[in-house]
This record gives sequence, structure tokens and C-alpha cells, in this order.
Amino acid sequence: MDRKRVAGPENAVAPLVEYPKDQLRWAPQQEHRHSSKRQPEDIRPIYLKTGLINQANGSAYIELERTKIACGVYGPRQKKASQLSSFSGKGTLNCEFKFATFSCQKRRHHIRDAQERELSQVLSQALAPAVRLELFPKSVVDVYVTVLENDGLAACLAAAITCASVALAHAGIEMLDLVAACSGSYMTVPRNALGQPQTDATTTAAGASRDEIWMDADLEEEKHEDGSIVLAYMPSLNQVTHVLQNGRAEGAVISQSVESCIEACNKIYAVMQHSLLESITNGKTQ
Amino acid sequence: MTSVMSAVVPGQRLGHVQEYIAGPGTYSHQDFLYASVVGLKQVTTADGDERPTLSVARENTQTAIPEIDAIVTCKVVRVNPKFASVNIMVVDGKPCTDNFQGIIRSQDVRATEKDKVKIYNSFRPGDIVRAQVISLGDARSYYLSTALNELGVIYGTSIAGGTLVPISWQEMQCTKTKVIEPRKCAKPM
Amino acid sequence: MARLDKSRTSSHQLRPFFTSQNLLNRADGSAQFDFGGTSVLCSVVGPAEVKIRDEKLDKATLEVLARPLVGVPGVKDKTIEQNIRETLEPLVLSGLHPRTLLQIVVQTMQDDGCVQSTAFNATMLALIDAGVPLNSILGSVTCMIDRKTNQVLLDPTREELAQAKSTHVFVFDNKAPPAQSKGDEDDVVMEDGDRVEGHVLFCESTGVFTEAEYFECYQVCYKGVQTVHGFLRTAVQKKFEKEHQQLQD
Amino acid sequence: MAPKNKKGQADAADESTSAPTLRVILPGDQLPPHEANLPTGQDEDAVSMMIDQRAPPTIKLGPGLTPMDDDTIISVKAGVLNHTDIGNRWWVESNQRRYVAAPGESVIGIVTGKTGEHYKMDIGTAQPALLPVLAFENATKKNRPNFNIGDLLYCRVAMANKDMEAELDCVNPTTGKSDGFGELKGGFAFKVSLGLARRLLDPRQAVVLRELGKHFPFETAVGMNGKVWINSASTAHTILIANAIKNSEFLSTAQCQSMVKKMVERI
Amino acid sequence: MTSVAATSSTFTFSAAAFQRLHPAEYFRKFVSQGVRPDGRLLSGFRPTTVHKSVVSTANGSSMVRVGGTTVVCGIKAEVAEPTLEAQDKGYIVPNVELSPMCSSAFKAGPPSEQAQVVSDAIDRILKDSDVVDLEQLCIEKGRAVWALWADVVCISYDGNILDAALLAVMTALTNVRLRKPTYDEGVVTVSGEALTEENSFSLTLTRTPLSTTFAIFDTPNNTLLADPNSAEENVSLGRITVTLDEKNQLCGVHKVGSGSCSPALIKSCIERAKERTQELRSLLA
Repeated sequence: MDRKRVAGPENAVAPLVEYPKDQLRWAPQQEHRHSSKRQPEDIRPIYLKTGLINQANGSAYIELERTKIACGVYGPRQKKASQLSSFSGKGTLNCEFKFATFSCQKRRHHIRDAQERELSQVLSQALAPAVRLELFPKSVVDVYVTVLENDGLAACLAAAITCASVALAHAGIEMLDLVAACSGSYMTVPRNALGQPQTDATTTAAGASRDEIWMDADLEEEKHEDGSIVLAYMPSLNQVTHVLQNGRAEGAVISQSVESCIEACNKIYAVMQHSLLESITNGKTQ
Repeated sequence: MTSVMSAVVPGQRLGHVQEYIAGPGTYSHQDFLYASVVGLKQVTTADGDERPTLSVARENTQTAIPEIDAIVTCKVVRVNPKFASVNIMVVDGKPCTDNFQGIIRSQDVRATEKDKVKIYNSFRPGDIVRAQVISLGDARSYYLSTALNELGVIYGTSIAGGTLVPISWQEMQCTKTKVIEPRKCAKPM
Repeated sequence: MARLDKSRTSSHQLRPFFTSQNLLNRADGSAQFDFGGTSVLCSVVGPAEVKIRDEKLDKATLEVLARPLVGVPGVKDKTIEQNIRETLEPLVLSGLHPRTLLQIVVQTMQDDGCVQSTAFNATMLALIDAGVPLNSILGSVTCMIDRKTNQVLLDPTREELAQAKSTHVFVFDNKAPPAQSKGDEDDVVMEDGDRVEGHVLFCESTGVFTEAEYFECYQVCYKGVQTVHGFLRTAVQKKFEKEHQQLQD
Repeated sequence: MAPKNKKGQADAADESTSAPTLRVILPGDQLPPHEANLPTGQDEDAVSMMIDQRAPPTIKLGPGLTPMDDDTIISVKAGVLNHTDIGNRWWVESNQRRYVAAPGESVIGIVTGKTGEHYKMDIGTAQPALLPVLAFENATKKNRPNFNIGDLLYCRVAMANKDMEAELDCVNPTTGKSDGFGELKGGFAFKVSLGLARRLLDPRQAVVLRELGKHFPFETAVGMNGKVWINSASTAHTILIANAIKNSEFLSTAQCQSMVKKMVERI
Repeated sequence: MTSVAATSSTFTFSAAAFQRLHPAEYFRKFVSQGVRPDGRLLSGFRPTTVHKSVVSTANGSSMVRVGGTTVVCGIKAEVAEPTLEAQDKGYIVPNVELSPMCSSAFKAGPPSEQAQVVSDAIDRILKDSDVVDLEQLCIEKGRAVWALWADVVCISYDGNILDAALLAVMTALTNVRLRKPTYDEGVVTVSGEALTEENSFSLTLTRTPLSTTFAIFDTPNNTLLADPNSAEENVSLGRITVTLDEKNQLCGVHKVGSGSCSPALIKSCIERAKERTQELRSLLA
């Protein structure tokens, strides 16, 4: 029982969802990609804006269609007592990743769970190489990310990295480069029964299906994936800061996915640049 | 001579190390200079330098953090016979969003007769003090000093609640009750 | 008008009071206050050492902990804690004890309605018992409006509160109201032509009610609080008389 | 500017006339201006100072009374209003359990810690008080008394203000003599209310100590901080004395005498 | 913006530094001129926007911005057992999250006192003012009812969280779409097909109370600041919140903190709250 919140019923569960038999659910063979006319290499359109949290030193908000994430950056500020292990000549980057309770299909809990803790760590590992921590000894920069709506977990993590990196730059924290991130899903797309064979460049030996990499997969597509990759990348320095790969894929597919992610990150970088430069001009007019 | 050029973002390549000197808001990596903050690219040419300095003026200023030799404005939080604890609120005229902790040890209060300093006759909780950062200190606090004429208490409240005005470098008077209280005062600049 | 609570005959009648001070040996001050079947025990510790996190450099830190009748404290108790703390903060001359802690624990002993008002009164007595410097004293009563009869009932019991369409907790202090400095501030006049009196220190009204009903409750409670103030004074007087017996022989 | 509601004030006046020997006032009650002999329209400074010789007739406010911005004087404590014509002094005598250090007061403290230069002493205040290791008779850097945690010391408050920990000493700074301050060896210490401690220190009011003294010899030290130390020939006596002192707080002289008598008879 | 003469005895500071060192003094200088540092008049409210259906994973949602304060409310429906006392009534559970993301005033970890008190205030308004007839949430009497978790996440905190959060909860409640459930031997099933008028329903609200908060800046003058922002909350000593429904019936009057208020002052707050909530209702429609 959480006594610091308004108490609700215990053992509340989501109702069982029953799909009518005559109505087929989306599957990779039905149409190419879920609910959009995207090509495998296409990412969703990005809306990225800085400065929505006026109490924070820096902030950013990102939207990729349904995926919605807000990020606030505080610092550099004095380390809290719990973070005071010893004198350190370098600053600390502290990231906290949280899903809003209503952001996923199943209701999430208020208290941070293991998955959120893990994602916090990934976020921190992906961003830290880009931040010039040696310039603020004894201090900490706190990065807080809240997911308001999650439409694909890997895509969500990638968007969070992108968003947090823009928020850091917005806070005036010295960085080596921005960090753009993108996700890709390994899909096994069956050959269409009705026979509309698509380009056969990637057709596998089995002949019945093809392996494809779908960039920035949404939740429905993610349900059918064999695995996924999230790659964080510093575009101007051409350096990768983090790769998170899971599931099953051939080595060649993985190296191809890295290429595709880097390509997508370069597109995202343009959006990031644009939103930051926009913040300068907006700041000027105010 | 300074010329303002285009707006840049972190990571943007600004020029070659052989052409420019890296100024604030930039860093050099291999043979090139890059921006490390969001802002406007500036090229400053000073006489005598063989190369112009390239810098990026921050648009979204990072919050101020104390650095060695910086002049800070702080509020006294508590005092004990050895030192006064303070919250650093302003660094070089720029407010910091969150407080940083600092201490003024009794030997750093003034330049002369250091062993006769009584903290309680120099600072009281609530005083606003101008001080200089002398070291990054220990894990928790920055070490500060007021051992210069223009450093010390710049604003204080008397026991009766009135505003204090300095009458000498070690005394202040309450405007309400005319009671004199000891302080290490800062000389107005 | 008859009340559900059979011991009372009038809708504006308070239940019998009871208090006891200096009950707890280890606290710096303590008091119990009862409104009929509702009883609250309050203890005060301080000025005591404060955690650095909560330290205030120019005044004492007030901490109020509300403990319910049964079970662990929840968000409802947090609201009571905040209400009591924010009402007391301007009353306590906390500037006399900077960087110290004044801890107030409010424990409900019996609940028959109006716990928050009882808690306010118990806290007041406990602070006096602890000798905490105060610039005035406060008193609190609760009233409700009956869903069916629309009648204002002062100091309702739990049974009566079940029929309430709204409940109103009021706190008034014993200071003379400040002279009106803003010139002709319009007085609030009730339907019967009476001017609404008293300056409210705290009020919490919930439910659904009209403006006229609100000010009627305001007035009824203001008058009720005067009785509470008189009672608090007698209680303190008695305590000191007992203490000074030796002196008078 | 006259306050419209003088209810609180009127109550205080009414009750004081019915019981002339004991005027109990509550926080927020005003000191009636005519009684305080306050000239009307007096300038604020004269009132806001505790002592001011400039504008006769002056009034001296002791503990529990404070002047307000509008020249009225209010009580900030509940207690008995006292007045003496000598110097037109007014104060409120109240009773509390928590000690707030004041310079010059004698207290009993417990050693709770030790640093190179100070002992940390628990005297019942919010923060521990500091006792310099050199603040003893004949103490030098080489020859200084050594105490352990838990030892009891009878000391005097040398410095106290709201901004710092109180400072204690066990030596008269002018004479360099101990004046009876120092370690309390053996015996038994317990806590009473500050009001009772004050009464125990007043020979006219310490009925219980006088009565006990008639029956057997004992040593006692009373601190203004509500700590009482006693030592006698036997443990039984010590316990009896402690209980008798604690019991005496709310008793009249007659009751106190019979209480002591009964307790002595029982052993 | 006009700059303040920021002097402290003979030392001069920039306005920003002066505000940092003497926030109350800084503020008093503005208030004495009848304006606030953000340019508003003392009685002025901040621009307010309301958006509905912002989160598709929730059954009802809203985003409310009141000046610099931004909150998102998402309502998720789950199935639970009713209580023994109210066998045909469902649950609405409001909770406000003030995370360290929205302001440096909040720490990570369990909800702060402020978050708890705001959550409780919304809970009480929902219950005591009968906002929703909870029988609408009954699935099978005594067996299964809907539990609506109304969680409010504060994205950006700049004061007056109660007014913003209550507006967000009310908007999200009007926006809730629940699928018509079927109950069979302890299992509640809903259809997974696209949402239509036939397979889902909305809630009927008895009333929609909205609140208006004023901060009491100084005493005894009792200067009132409508819709205080974060800096104003920090220098204020007390507050008055008036909650009204669409028929201008009161659903709450809460005065707490310093400053004893005359009946006339409370009345003037009620009058101004009437105007303000009227404006807010046009956003809700």
C-alpha cells in the first residue's frame, strides 16, 4: 500500500481485450508498415522543441507521431549528500528515465521499476561521452526524462537520447557534440501470398520470407520483430557513443543496421540543429 | 576587433587550429576547432596575436558555478568558533540557480591578526557577504576568503530586525535602535 | 430544532469540552482536547535539534505529524498536517529560536466528528503548555449544512456529518481585528441584516454550498470560537493556579 | 485606530480582579496601557528597548512581553503577570520544560563528546553546548581535567545567543576560582520542570528541600536547566529525595510537609 | 521590462542578482507599483490553454498550460472489485506527480507533502462535491467495477498547481471513453475493435468544479496575487482557493497561512473566482 498517494482499489487489472474473429489484426504481411506509408528506412516525422520547462536550466520536448517525451536538465549544481562519495575532479551526469503511468498500453506504476532503471543507465552511458564533465568538478548535471506516450520501446529510448541531448545543449552545458539516436527492428517479412514480390535484393535463401530492417518501428511493428538495435551517435565527430542490440540477427544484418541507423541519425541531427538554432532566434525576440 | 558570425550548435566544425586560437565555448579535436555550446560564433582579433581567437558566445547561459578567484555573493547559514558556513548565491554578478555550499574559516576572515579573529564578531547567520573563492575545498564546500578591504559583510540585519549600515571596517550600526554590532564589513567599491 | 445528537437541544450548541495539560512526561508540552466524543492528544517537543536539510536560518522549523485513530497516516493526514502547520507558522514567534525544530505530534484518540478543529485546539494548548512564544492564540470549531433541512449545525457528530452537504472548519485568533486601512471595504451583510464579524485565520469548506450559506457558517463558527477562547483561558488559568499553590500559603 | 474588539483584553482584566494575587495572561493579551503607566504617543524606541532611561516614566519589559508596532505591549507566553514598582518592571512568569540558555545561569550538563578544545555538553537545549577544556580552575594546556562521556558537570553559561551553540565554563573568569562549579561525583540526577527548578533555587520557596533536610543530610545541586542532582548516605534515601522533589511540584506547603513525612515514615 | 533600482545600502547588483539575494524585497518593489515582475497586474491571470485527447494510450487525457505551468492528465481504466459498502460504485483515483523534472524544488522519491496535499484536495472535490455518479462505473454489482486512475504529471512547474491539475482532471474526465464491458464468471471482457459510439460510452458529470487561487503577499494589508507563479508562491505567506461549479455554487473555500482575512476579502475572492472560472469554462467546452 502506497500511503503517500490517494489510495485506489488493490488488485485492479486491465480488462481482457477480445478481437472479433472476422477482423484480422495487423501483421507484417498485410501491408508494408503499420499505419503509415513509410518505407523500411523511413523514420517518423519529428517535432522537437526546446524550452518548455521554465524552471529548468534546459529542456526539450520531442514527438514522433504518437511517441511523446519531455526532458528537463538541471545543473551543474551541487551534488547531493548521497552523491558525495569523495572529491572528484570531474562532474557527474545523472539521468533518470520515467514512464508516465498512462503512457503504455498497460498501466505502469508510479515507482521506478527495473526497466526504467536500466533505461536510465543506457541514457547516461549514451550521453556522458559527449558532455565535457571535466569542466565542472564537484558538480552534477541531472537529466530527467518523462515518457508521456510510448509507441515502440526501442524508438522511445532513441527519442529520449535525442531529446536529452538537445536539452543539455539548451542548458548551455559544454559538449563535444550533440548525440542523435535511432532504432531499427529486424523483421522477417513473409512473401506475400497474393504474390506481389517486392525488390528481391534481400531475399533469403529460404525464399519464403525476407529479412528487413525497419527503422524507428512503432509498437505494433515491434510486436513482430525478431530483435532490435538502438544506436547513439555523434554526427559531426562521426563517433558512436552507445549501441544496444537484442534479439536474433545475422552479423551482416547487424552491420547493415548500424549503417542504416547512422544514416537516420544524420537526418535527426538536422532536426536537432534546427530546433536549437530556433531557440536562439526565439530568445532574441523575447 | 570582434566580428559576430553565424549561430552554431555543439559539435559544429568552426575552423582549422592553424588559423584560429580556441576561445571560450570551443574546443580543439585533432586538427580542427569545434563549438561546444549553442551560440553565436565570434572571431576576435587582438593586436599582437598571430592568430584571431574563435569563440562561441552562449545564448542559453549555463548556470554560474564557482571557480577559483571568482568573487561570489553568499548568505551566512550558520557560524561556529572555527568557520562560517555560507550558501553561494551569485558568482561574478551572475545568480546561480541552486546554492553551492562554502565555508569561510577563521584564518581567512581578514589579512592581519588572523589568530585573534572571532567568527561570531565577524559574521552572523543571515548576513550577505562578498567573498572570493580560494580553493575548491573539500568534497562538500568551497573555501572562501574575505581578507581584502572590499570583501566582507555587505548587508546585514540587527538583532532588533533593523538594517545595518557600516560605520567602520569592523562595526555596523542598526538604523532602528542605533545599536552597534561587530562585523567584518566590506568597503563599498 | 432537534439534533441527531440527543444531548443537545440547539443547532448552534457546542458539545461539552474537556482538556488536560502536561500529560506526557517526556514531551516539552502536551495537551488533550475533547469535543464530546472526539478526543485529540497533542505533544510538543522543542526547540530541539533540527536536521540540516530542514534547517531555516532565520526561524524555527515547524513540523506537524498527524496520526490517525487507526492505521498508518495517509494523504488525508498530510493535508491536516499542512493546514495546522501553515496556520501556526505566523502565530509562533519562531524567529526567537532560529535553526531549531519545533515538533508537534497530533494523535486522534477518539473520532466522533470535527477531528481537525479538535486538533487545532489541542495543539494550541500543548504549545502553551510547552511555553512556546506565540503572538496570539487561536480556537477552532466545525459546522455543517444538513442535506435535507439546509440547517447549519455547529460541532456536528459523525452521525450528523453523514447527512452533510457541506462541512466548514474555521479558525479565529484572539486578536482584535486590524483597523480597516483600505477605507470603505464593503462589509458582508447577511440576509437578516447582520454584518459578518471576525477575521478568519484558516478555513476549509468542502461540499456544495451557496455564498449566503458560507457566510452564515462563518458567523456561527465565529461565535462558537469565542466560547472556545474563553474555555482555553480558564484551562490555562487553572493550571497556573495549581502550580502556584505553594507561593500563596 | 482603536481596536473594535477588546474581548481578550477585557477577560484578562476581569479575572485579575477576582483573583488579585494571580494574574494569568495568555499570548496575544495586551498589557493595559494605564496600568503599565505608558504615556500615550510615546515614541517607539523607548518601548522597543528593554532598558531605556531617556523618557520617564519608562517601562522595563522582562521575559514574555513584547512591544508591538502600534505601541501596545502584548504577552507572548502564557503565565503569571508580575510587576515590581522598582523601575516599573513587568514580566510574565511561565513554566516550561525545555531549557533555553541564558548567560550567567548555572546548569547541570552531561558530557556527550570531546574534541581537542571542547567538551560537548548536553544541557537540554536544542544544540549541544560547548565547554572549553581550559575553562576550569588552574587548567593549563598541559594540566587539564579529564572527563569521560556520561560525566555530570555543574557549570555556568558563559555565552548564549540564538545564532551559536552556548558556551559554558566551570571557573569564575575574574577570580580564576571554581566557585563550586565542576564535576558532580556519584549521586543521582533527574529532570524536573524549569519552574520547579527555579523554585528549588529560591530558599523561600524550596519547602521540599527544607523539609527533607530535617530528616537526613544530603547534597544537592539544581541547574536552571531543570536538572537536579542529589547525593546522600544511602541509595534508599537518594531515591526517596528524588521522588519527594518530583512529587512536590503541584503541592501546597502543608501538603508538601505531610507528603515528606509520609514518605520518610515508610522506610 | 523596466529594471529595478537594485541597491542594498551602497552596493549595487544586477536585477537578477538582487532578486536572488532578496526575493521578497525585489517583489515588494514591483507590488508597490501595482505590477508584478512578469508584467501582470495584481489581479491578472496567466494565459491558459486546454487540449484534449493528447495521449492515445489513456482512456481520457488532457494537457493544460497555465503560464509556465504545464500538466498532462491521463486517465486509465482498470477493473477492480467494489467495496462492501458501495457494491455498485466504481473508483476515481486522482494523483498528482511533482517530479524533479518539472522544478528543482522537487526531489526524486516518494511524493512530497505538496503533491500529497494537492492530490488529496482533488480527491475531496471529486468526492465531497459529487462530481461523478460512481454508479456509472458499475460493471457487475458486487463483483466488478471500473477503477479510473486519473494521474496528473507535471511537466513544468511554475506555481498554482492545484488550479491547473484540477482543470486537467476535469477536462480528462469529460474526455473519457470507456468500452462497454461484458461480465462473465469473474472475467471482464471488452472489444478490441475500433472505438465507436456503439461499443463505448462517456461519463456524465454532475458538475465540473474549477478552482481559482490567490496568494496573500503581505500582511496586514493582505495584497492578493491572482494565479501566483512559483517565485510569487515562495515570497507569499498564505493563500485562498475558491472552487466553483458551472452554476456558481461553491464547491470549496480554503484559506490557509498568514494573514487574518475579513469576510469582505473572502467575498471579493469569490467574485473574482466567478469571472475566472467562467473564462476557463469556455476553454473546456
